[in-house]
Amino acid sequence: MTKLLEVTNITAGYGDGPAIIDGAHLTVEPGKVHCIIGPNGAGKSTLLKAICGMLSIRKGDVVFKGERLNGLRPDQILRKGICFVPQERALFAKMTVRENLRMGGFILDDKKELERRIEGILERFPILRERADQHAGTMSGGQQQTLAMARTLIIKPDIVMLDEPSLGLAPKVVQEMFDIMKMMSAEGVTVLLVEQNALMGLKNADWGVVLDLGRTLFEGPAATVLADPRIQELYLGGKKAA
Amino acid sequence: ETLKIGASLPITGGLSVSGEKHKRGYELCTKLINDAGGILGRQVELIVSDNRSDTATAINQYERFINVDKVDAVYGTFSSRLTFPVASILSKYNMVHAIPSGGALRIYEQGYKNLFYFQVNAAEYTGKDVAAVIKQLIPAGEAPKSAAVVSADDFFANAIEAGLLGQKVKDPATDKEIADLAPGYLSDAGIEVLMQEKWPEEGFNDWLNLANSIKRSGAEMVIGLTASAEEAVQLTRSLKTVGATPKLVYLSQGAQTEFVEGVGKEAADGVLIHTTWHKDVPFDSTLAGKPFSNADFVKAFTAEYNVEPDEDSAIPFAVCQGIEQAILGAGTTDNAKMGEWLHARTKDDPVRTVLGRFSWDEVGLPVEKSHIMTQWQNGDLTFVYPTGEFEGVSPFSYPKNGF
Amino acid sequence: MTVTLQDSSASAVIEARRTYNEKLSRKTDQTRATWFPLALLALLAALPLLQFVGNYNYVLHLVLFTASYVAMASSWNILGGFAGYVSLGHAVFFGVGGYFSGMLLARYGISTLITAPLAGLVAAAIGYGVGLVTLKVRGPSFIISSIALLMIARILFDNWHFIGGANGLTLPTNDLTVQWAKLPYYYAMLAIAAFTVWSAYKIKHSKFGLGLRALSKDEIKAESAGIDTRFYKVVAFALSAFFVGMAGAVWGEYLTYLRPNIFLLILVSANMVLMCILGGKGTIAGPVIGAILIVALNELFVATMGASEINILGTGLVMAIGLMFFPLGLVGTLARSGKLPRILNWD
Amino acid sequence: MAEILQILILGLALGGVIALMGSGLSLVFGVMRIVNLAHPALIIGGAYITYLAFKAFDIDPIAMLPVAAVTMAAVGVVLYRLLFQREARSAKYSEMTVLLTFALAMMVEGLLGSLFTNTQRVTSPDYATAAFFIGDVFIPKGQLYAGLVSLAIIAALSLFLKYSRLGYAIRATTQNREAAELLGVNVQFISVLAFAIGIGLAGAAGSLVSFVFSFFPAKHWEWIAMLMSVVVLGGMGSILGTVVGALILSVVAAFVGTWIGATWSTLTFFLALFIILLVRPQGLFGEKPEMA
Amino acid sequence: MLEVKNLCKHFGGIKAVDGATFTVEKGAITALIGPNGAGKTTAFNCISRTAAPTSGEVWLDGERIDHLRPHKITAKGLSRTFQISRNLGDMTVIENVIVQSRVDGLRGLFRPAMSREEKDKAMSILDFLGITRIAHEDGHNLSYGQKKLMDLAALLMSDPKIILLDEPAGGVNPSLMEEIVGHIRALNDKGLTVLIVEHNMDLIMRLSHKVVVMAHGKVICAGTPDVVRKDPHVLDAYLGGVLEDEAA
Ligand SMILES: Nc1ncnc2c1ncn2[C@@H]1O[C@H](COP(=O)(O)OP(=O)(O)OP(=O)(O)O)[C@@H](O)[C@H]1O
Ligand SMILES: Nc1ncnc2c1ncn2[C@@H]1O[C@H](COP(=O)(O)OP(=O)(O)OP(=O)(O)O)[C@@H](O)[C@H]1O
Ligand SMILES: [Mg+2]
Ligand SMILES: [Mg+2]
Repeated sequence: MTKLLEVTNITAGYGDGPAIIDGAHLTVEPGKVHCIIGPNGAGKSTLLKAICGMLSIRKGDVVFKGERLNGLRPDQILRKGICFVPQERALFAKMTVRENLRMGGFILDDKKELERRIEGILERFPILRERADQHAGTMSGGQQQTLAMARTLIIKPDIVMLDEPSLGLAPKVVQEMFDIMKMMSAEGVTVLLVEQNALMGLKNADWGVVLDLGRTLFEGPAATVLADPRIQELYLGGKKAA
Repeated sequence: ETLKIGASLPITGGLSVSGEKHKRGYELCTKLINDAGGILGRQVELIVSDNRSDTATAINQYERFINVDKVDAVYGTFSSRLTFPVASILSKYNMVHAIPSGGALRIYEQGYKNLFYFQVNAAEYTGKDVAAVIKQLIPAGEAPKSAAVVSADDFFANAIEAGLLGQKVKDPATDKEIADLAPGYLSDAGIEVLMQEKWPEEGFNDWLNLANSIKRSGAEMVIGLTASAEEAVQLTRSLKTVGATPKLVYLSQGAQTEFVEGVGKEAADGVLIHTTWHKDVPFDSTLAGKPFSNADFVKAFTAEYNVEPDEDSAIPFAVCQGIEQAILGAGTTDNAKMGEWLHARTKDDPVRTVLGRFSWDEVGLPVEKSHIMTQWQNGDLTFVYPTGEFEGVSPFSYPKNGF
Repeated sequence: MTVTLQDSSASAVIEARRTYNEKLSRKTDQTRATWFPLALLALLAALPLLQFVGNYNYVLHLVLFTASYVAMASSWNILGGFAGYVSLGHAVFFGVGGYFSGMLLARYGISTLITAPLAGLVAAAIGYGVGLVTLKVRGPSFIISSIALLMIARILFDNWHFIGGANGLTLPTNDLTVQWAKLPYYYAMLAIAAFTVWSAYKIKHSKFGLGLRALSKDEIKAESAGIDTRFYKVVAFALSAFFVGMAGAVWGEYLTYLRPNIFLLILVSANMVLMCILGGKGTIAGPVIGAILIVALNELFVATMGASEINILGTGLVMAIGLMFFPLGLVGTLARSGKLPRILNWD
Repeated sequence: MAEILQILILGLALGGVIALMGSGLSLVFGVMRIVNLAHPALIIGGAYITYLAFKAFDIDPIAMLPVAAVTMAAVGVVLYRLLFQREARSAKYSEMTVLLTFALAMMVEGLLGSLFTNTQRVTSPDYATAAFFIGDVFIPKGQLYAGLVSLAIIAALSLFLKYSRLGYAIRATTQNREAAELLGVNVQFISVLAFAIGIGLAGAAGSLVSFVFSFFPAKHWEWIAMLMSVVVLGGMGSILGTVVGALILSVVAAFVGTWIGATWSTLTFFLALFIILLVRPQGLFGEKPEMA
Repeated sequence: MLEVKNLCKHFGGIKAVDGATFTVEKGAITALIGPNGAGKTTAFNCISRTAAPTSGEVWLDGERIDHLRPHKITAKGLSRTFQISRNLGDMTVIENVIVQSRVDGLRGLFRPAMSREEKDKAMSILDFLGITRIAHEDGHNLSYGQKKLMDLAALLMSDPKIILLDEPAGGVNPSLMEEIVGHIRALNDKGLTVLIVEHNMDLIMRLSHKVVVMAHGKVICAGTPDVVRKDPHVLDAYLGGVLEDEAA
């Protein structure tokens, strides 16, 4: 089994504060959908931030395609092929939708190709075409989420890391979102997502990870995770799932 | 044990150009005194503090000199605006207050007994000498008949203006009248004021507009009561740019070398400026008990600093001479005794400085001195008035031939 | 303790979560030292006894000067520190206070020590009015509007002949001997400073203060939390003008001289801001410590370097270094990293 | 009529220079959220560079402009690295920088003061005090050239920001530093670049100012409030706004100065600021704030 | 209790809310649902007056409130949360919570900021939401979900009569959400009126008494959950057949 990204026992925190994650590990295999779940404040977002270079890693290693990523800046890590959409969406509020998409392809040098891809995105998401000249900051919560997601499709990275992609999306759109994710993984883009909509997330994933207490508590095929009664009780809103 | 003398000066900030020169004047004088063995056998230690052109700081620093440094005497600071408040604190401590710059009448009308002004007269009376130049040096019939008076909203400039226009001088605190200068020196000289304008002390940039208004007023004489050499340069350059053609230009500042440098020789040509001092005037004085002429001063200054002095250095030099003579005369650094000695000076037994002879009336203004009227001619500052008193007076050039 | 899901029950995880939370939770620092400022005050009140054994006028002057800035910086803190509106125009209220009481003194002979509270009220009223206009904008725009306020006041005062215009006016001096002349102002200023610090403390720990802190972060959120932001802000502005006005009143008579360019100076405002920030914006001890530091620093520069441009350079340098290494001010930064000496925690 | 035209011309001429002085301020705020109170002090720095060259080698001030701009830009790089880099991520960035730049202004003033003393300086190329006379009306050459050069620089800069890839990156970094970083922008480089451009503009303005106004190190205090008013009137961060604001205010100030009194002409700037805060707080070209 | 009549909010050409009319009955839990960009958040903004409506009326307890400033509306007992949490940095979580408690009159302004009772109450709310450990943490340094929970805590602090929740479940762990649902229901039993925006259909269906569906700024359907879930328009525009999936 080849590993695309391997995170071993890392420790990270904010500034000189306490270590928020301490001993988290994670294995990412190419072409699959991975879903991380865990309670609020467990350190899921922190883990993703540490991988993409927004936080410095105090201990442990992040190895991507056999290369250590520790200490690189986010823009360098992006160029290596890891793309991250944070939970706060990271849009440019005072730029239009189209300009946001254009920024999404900032690392592409070919201008024509960029415009073509943007066209493709607008094709796929009619709501974005409709609002192409609206400032991103004035869009509704769900529209912004759609934009943030769509932006990652412009460059075709090896891994996309999505922090709660279904947040604030209407049920119908959530389904579409997961379909897109599946399609991406079919195209060879590996997906790593964090979900509080855990049922939905795990159902659409191949691999499940439970992160709690700043550590990885469990790792396994998504179906196994879904079936575990303790996990159901602790993280999936137990009663109903049972 | 050294004899300490303190001076707070505006080395930085808006008044820094003159402040820096004052410092040189004090320093040179101190050095010469020390080279000659000091005062009363004691070496003089000069303590200069930068008050950043800020009044509160200036007051502070004089208190510091007196209470912490325990100075034996002080030198005054530069500009009326700083001198005014400093006067109050020095009076409280009964220190002899030798004032290099602080000509506004209001300073002397507060009843302080320790003031000694080291220039010609209160600024309000400056216009007298301007009027004299017009009346005496210009052939009758050719004199300018109208004037535009523009001035900085500054203590000193306002004072000159009050004299020229014949205004009342009042103490705003109590509304008491200090002097009534009517009808004013301009109307004395038969000049009608066509335009009058003030610009703020800080942050004024609109010189071209001002110059344009002056030009449009059609006045034959321009009176520019600038508070600093900088303003004099700006005003003159603007008058040149707009192509004004007055017959006569009088400025209250601009005797400094920076003035010609800033405006160029032609533009400066014919500009009339009053000063207290000129390098060619054959004043004789004493320093360290020995004769020391004005020419000696120019020589010593040039040797020390590689530039010729102007009045901003000569005046403080004179202040230093005055204090030296007061200490020697009183035989002590007791400021009360020094004050008595200074007050006892007369026309025949004066303080002798590079600015000439000084004796004072009871409020501290010098008696019987007149300004030296200077004129830029060909890049040199020549003196043109008073005509009878000294050698080397140049002929007055009139009318001004454009800029 | 390691818990893995493979071999433990759900309740064990919940138990482990509790310990994990315990480890991460942050404790509050509750060791306030109110005795220290009180002791300091007592000490300073006794200081003039020194006059019996020598001339310590300059020391008194320095304390008085520092006290005036303690009052002003603490007062500024109400608007700038609590409500987050940085004003570089507070010198206006210094001037208003100084001139209001000063003119009463000049014309009617009533000492500013009596009229100072009145001067404070006048300053507060003006602050209230100005606040209604300028508090509509925040951030840099507000800062600039406050500079403009200062400039406007300066131009108006410069041209108002009734109060002496740009030339200013002198006030009568009191009849005390040099030895004791400073004392009335010394005690007055000390009292004003103490009163201001106490008020700032009270305000910070009130509902009002909490509201100010809330609106300093997010006005929309504060509004929807039920805070009348407009009213809070304007009142904060008025309060923070009040104490500055009082200080100005006493300062004017102490100097015996009123002039727009003594009072209406951006450097006066900048000093308040700097002291507050350097000491710790939004804290109680911060402005006090900041004022002491800056005055001391200034003295040091004057004493060691005398007159020079190096002086300005040095002040700027110290300020920059202070800001870079103590971005929350001395008190704020030390408190955040848990290294604040106990005696400096007055909050 | 000629009088009105004349005043208008003088106002516009001055406005052009003020526009350039203000645009660097506006740019640095617009893209960096730094309220650079040291901007006028750095302008004076640029003026000194020009002055030295004029004095020593008789080099024309306008010809010196690129040199002054590049030198000051280099200074900007150093300043950014020393002062602002570590603050860039802090939440109170904008406010902190006001004070940091205040400190910087003092340092620059002190440094220039020790190097050049506080004597006033001015460069005097021939055109500085010459004018074109058209009948009754004149156009001062110095101001005219300075104004034209200013507008050309500002136009070039605006185009750069709007259309170039670096311009995009600069704007994106301003709005959301983290997001830009995640999309592959080297935000540190971009920040340094933007700051350097801003300070470079100060250098350029310095060259022009050197023959339009006289200057000495402490002079910058006089300019700060005026430039700030212009920037706020135009809308913080909008360069177009700054230009329009500068021109409008200078013209109005010229009329006030002539017809009401020179004392009141500076008041125009500040009064206008208050009025704009009352009726349109975001400035002429600024973005609307969140809550109505 | 709350009546929205013909509410419109236009941004230039975009009609975010376009003549929406609905009512919220006293003591009921009403849900407001609709596709992304339907205008739900904007409607909330207009009701709580953090944005000014273009036209239309909002009535609370028989009193028109659409011209009042936000704090006045809050004082009348209407509190809301924000979809994207707005929290106050540099203030601890407990301060963030207590700032929401009521202040009465001018004298109340100068009462101590945090009384004993308020602190105890705040701590018990935090405890219930499982976030006591961050009580003294800076409001900025929270995870997304923690911010949402803090908002909720603040809301509960002010003892409102009616609360408007904008996606309270978004980003909150399902297990915790179960408990929160229980709590909201308990409060509702005690008479609290609730208006809730959510995309979690399962939660809506279980919790609400009445559902209002918005699309393109208009109310397209309103009724009991069962009626709404069968409405073809709703299925088409919003649900996209998700519920059938789950039922299967
Ligand atoms: N900027 C920050 N500074 C300091 N601490 C932080 C910061 N952001 C988050 N934390 C702390 O880190 C912990 C983990 O946060 P993180 O955002 O990783 O949680 P999460 O698992 O993503 O939770 P959620 O599901 O709510 O998004 C939290 O307890 C939070 O208090
Ligand atoms: N300030 C604004 N300027 C322009 N358009 C805006 C503005 N605010 C909102 N809109 C538009 O109004 C519409 C309604 O937005 P709103 O946020 O109310 O939707 P919503 O129903 O809450 O959606 P979601 O479920 O995605 O949160 C959207 O199309 C949005 O783009
Ligand atoms: Mg998260
Ligand atoms: Mg919404």
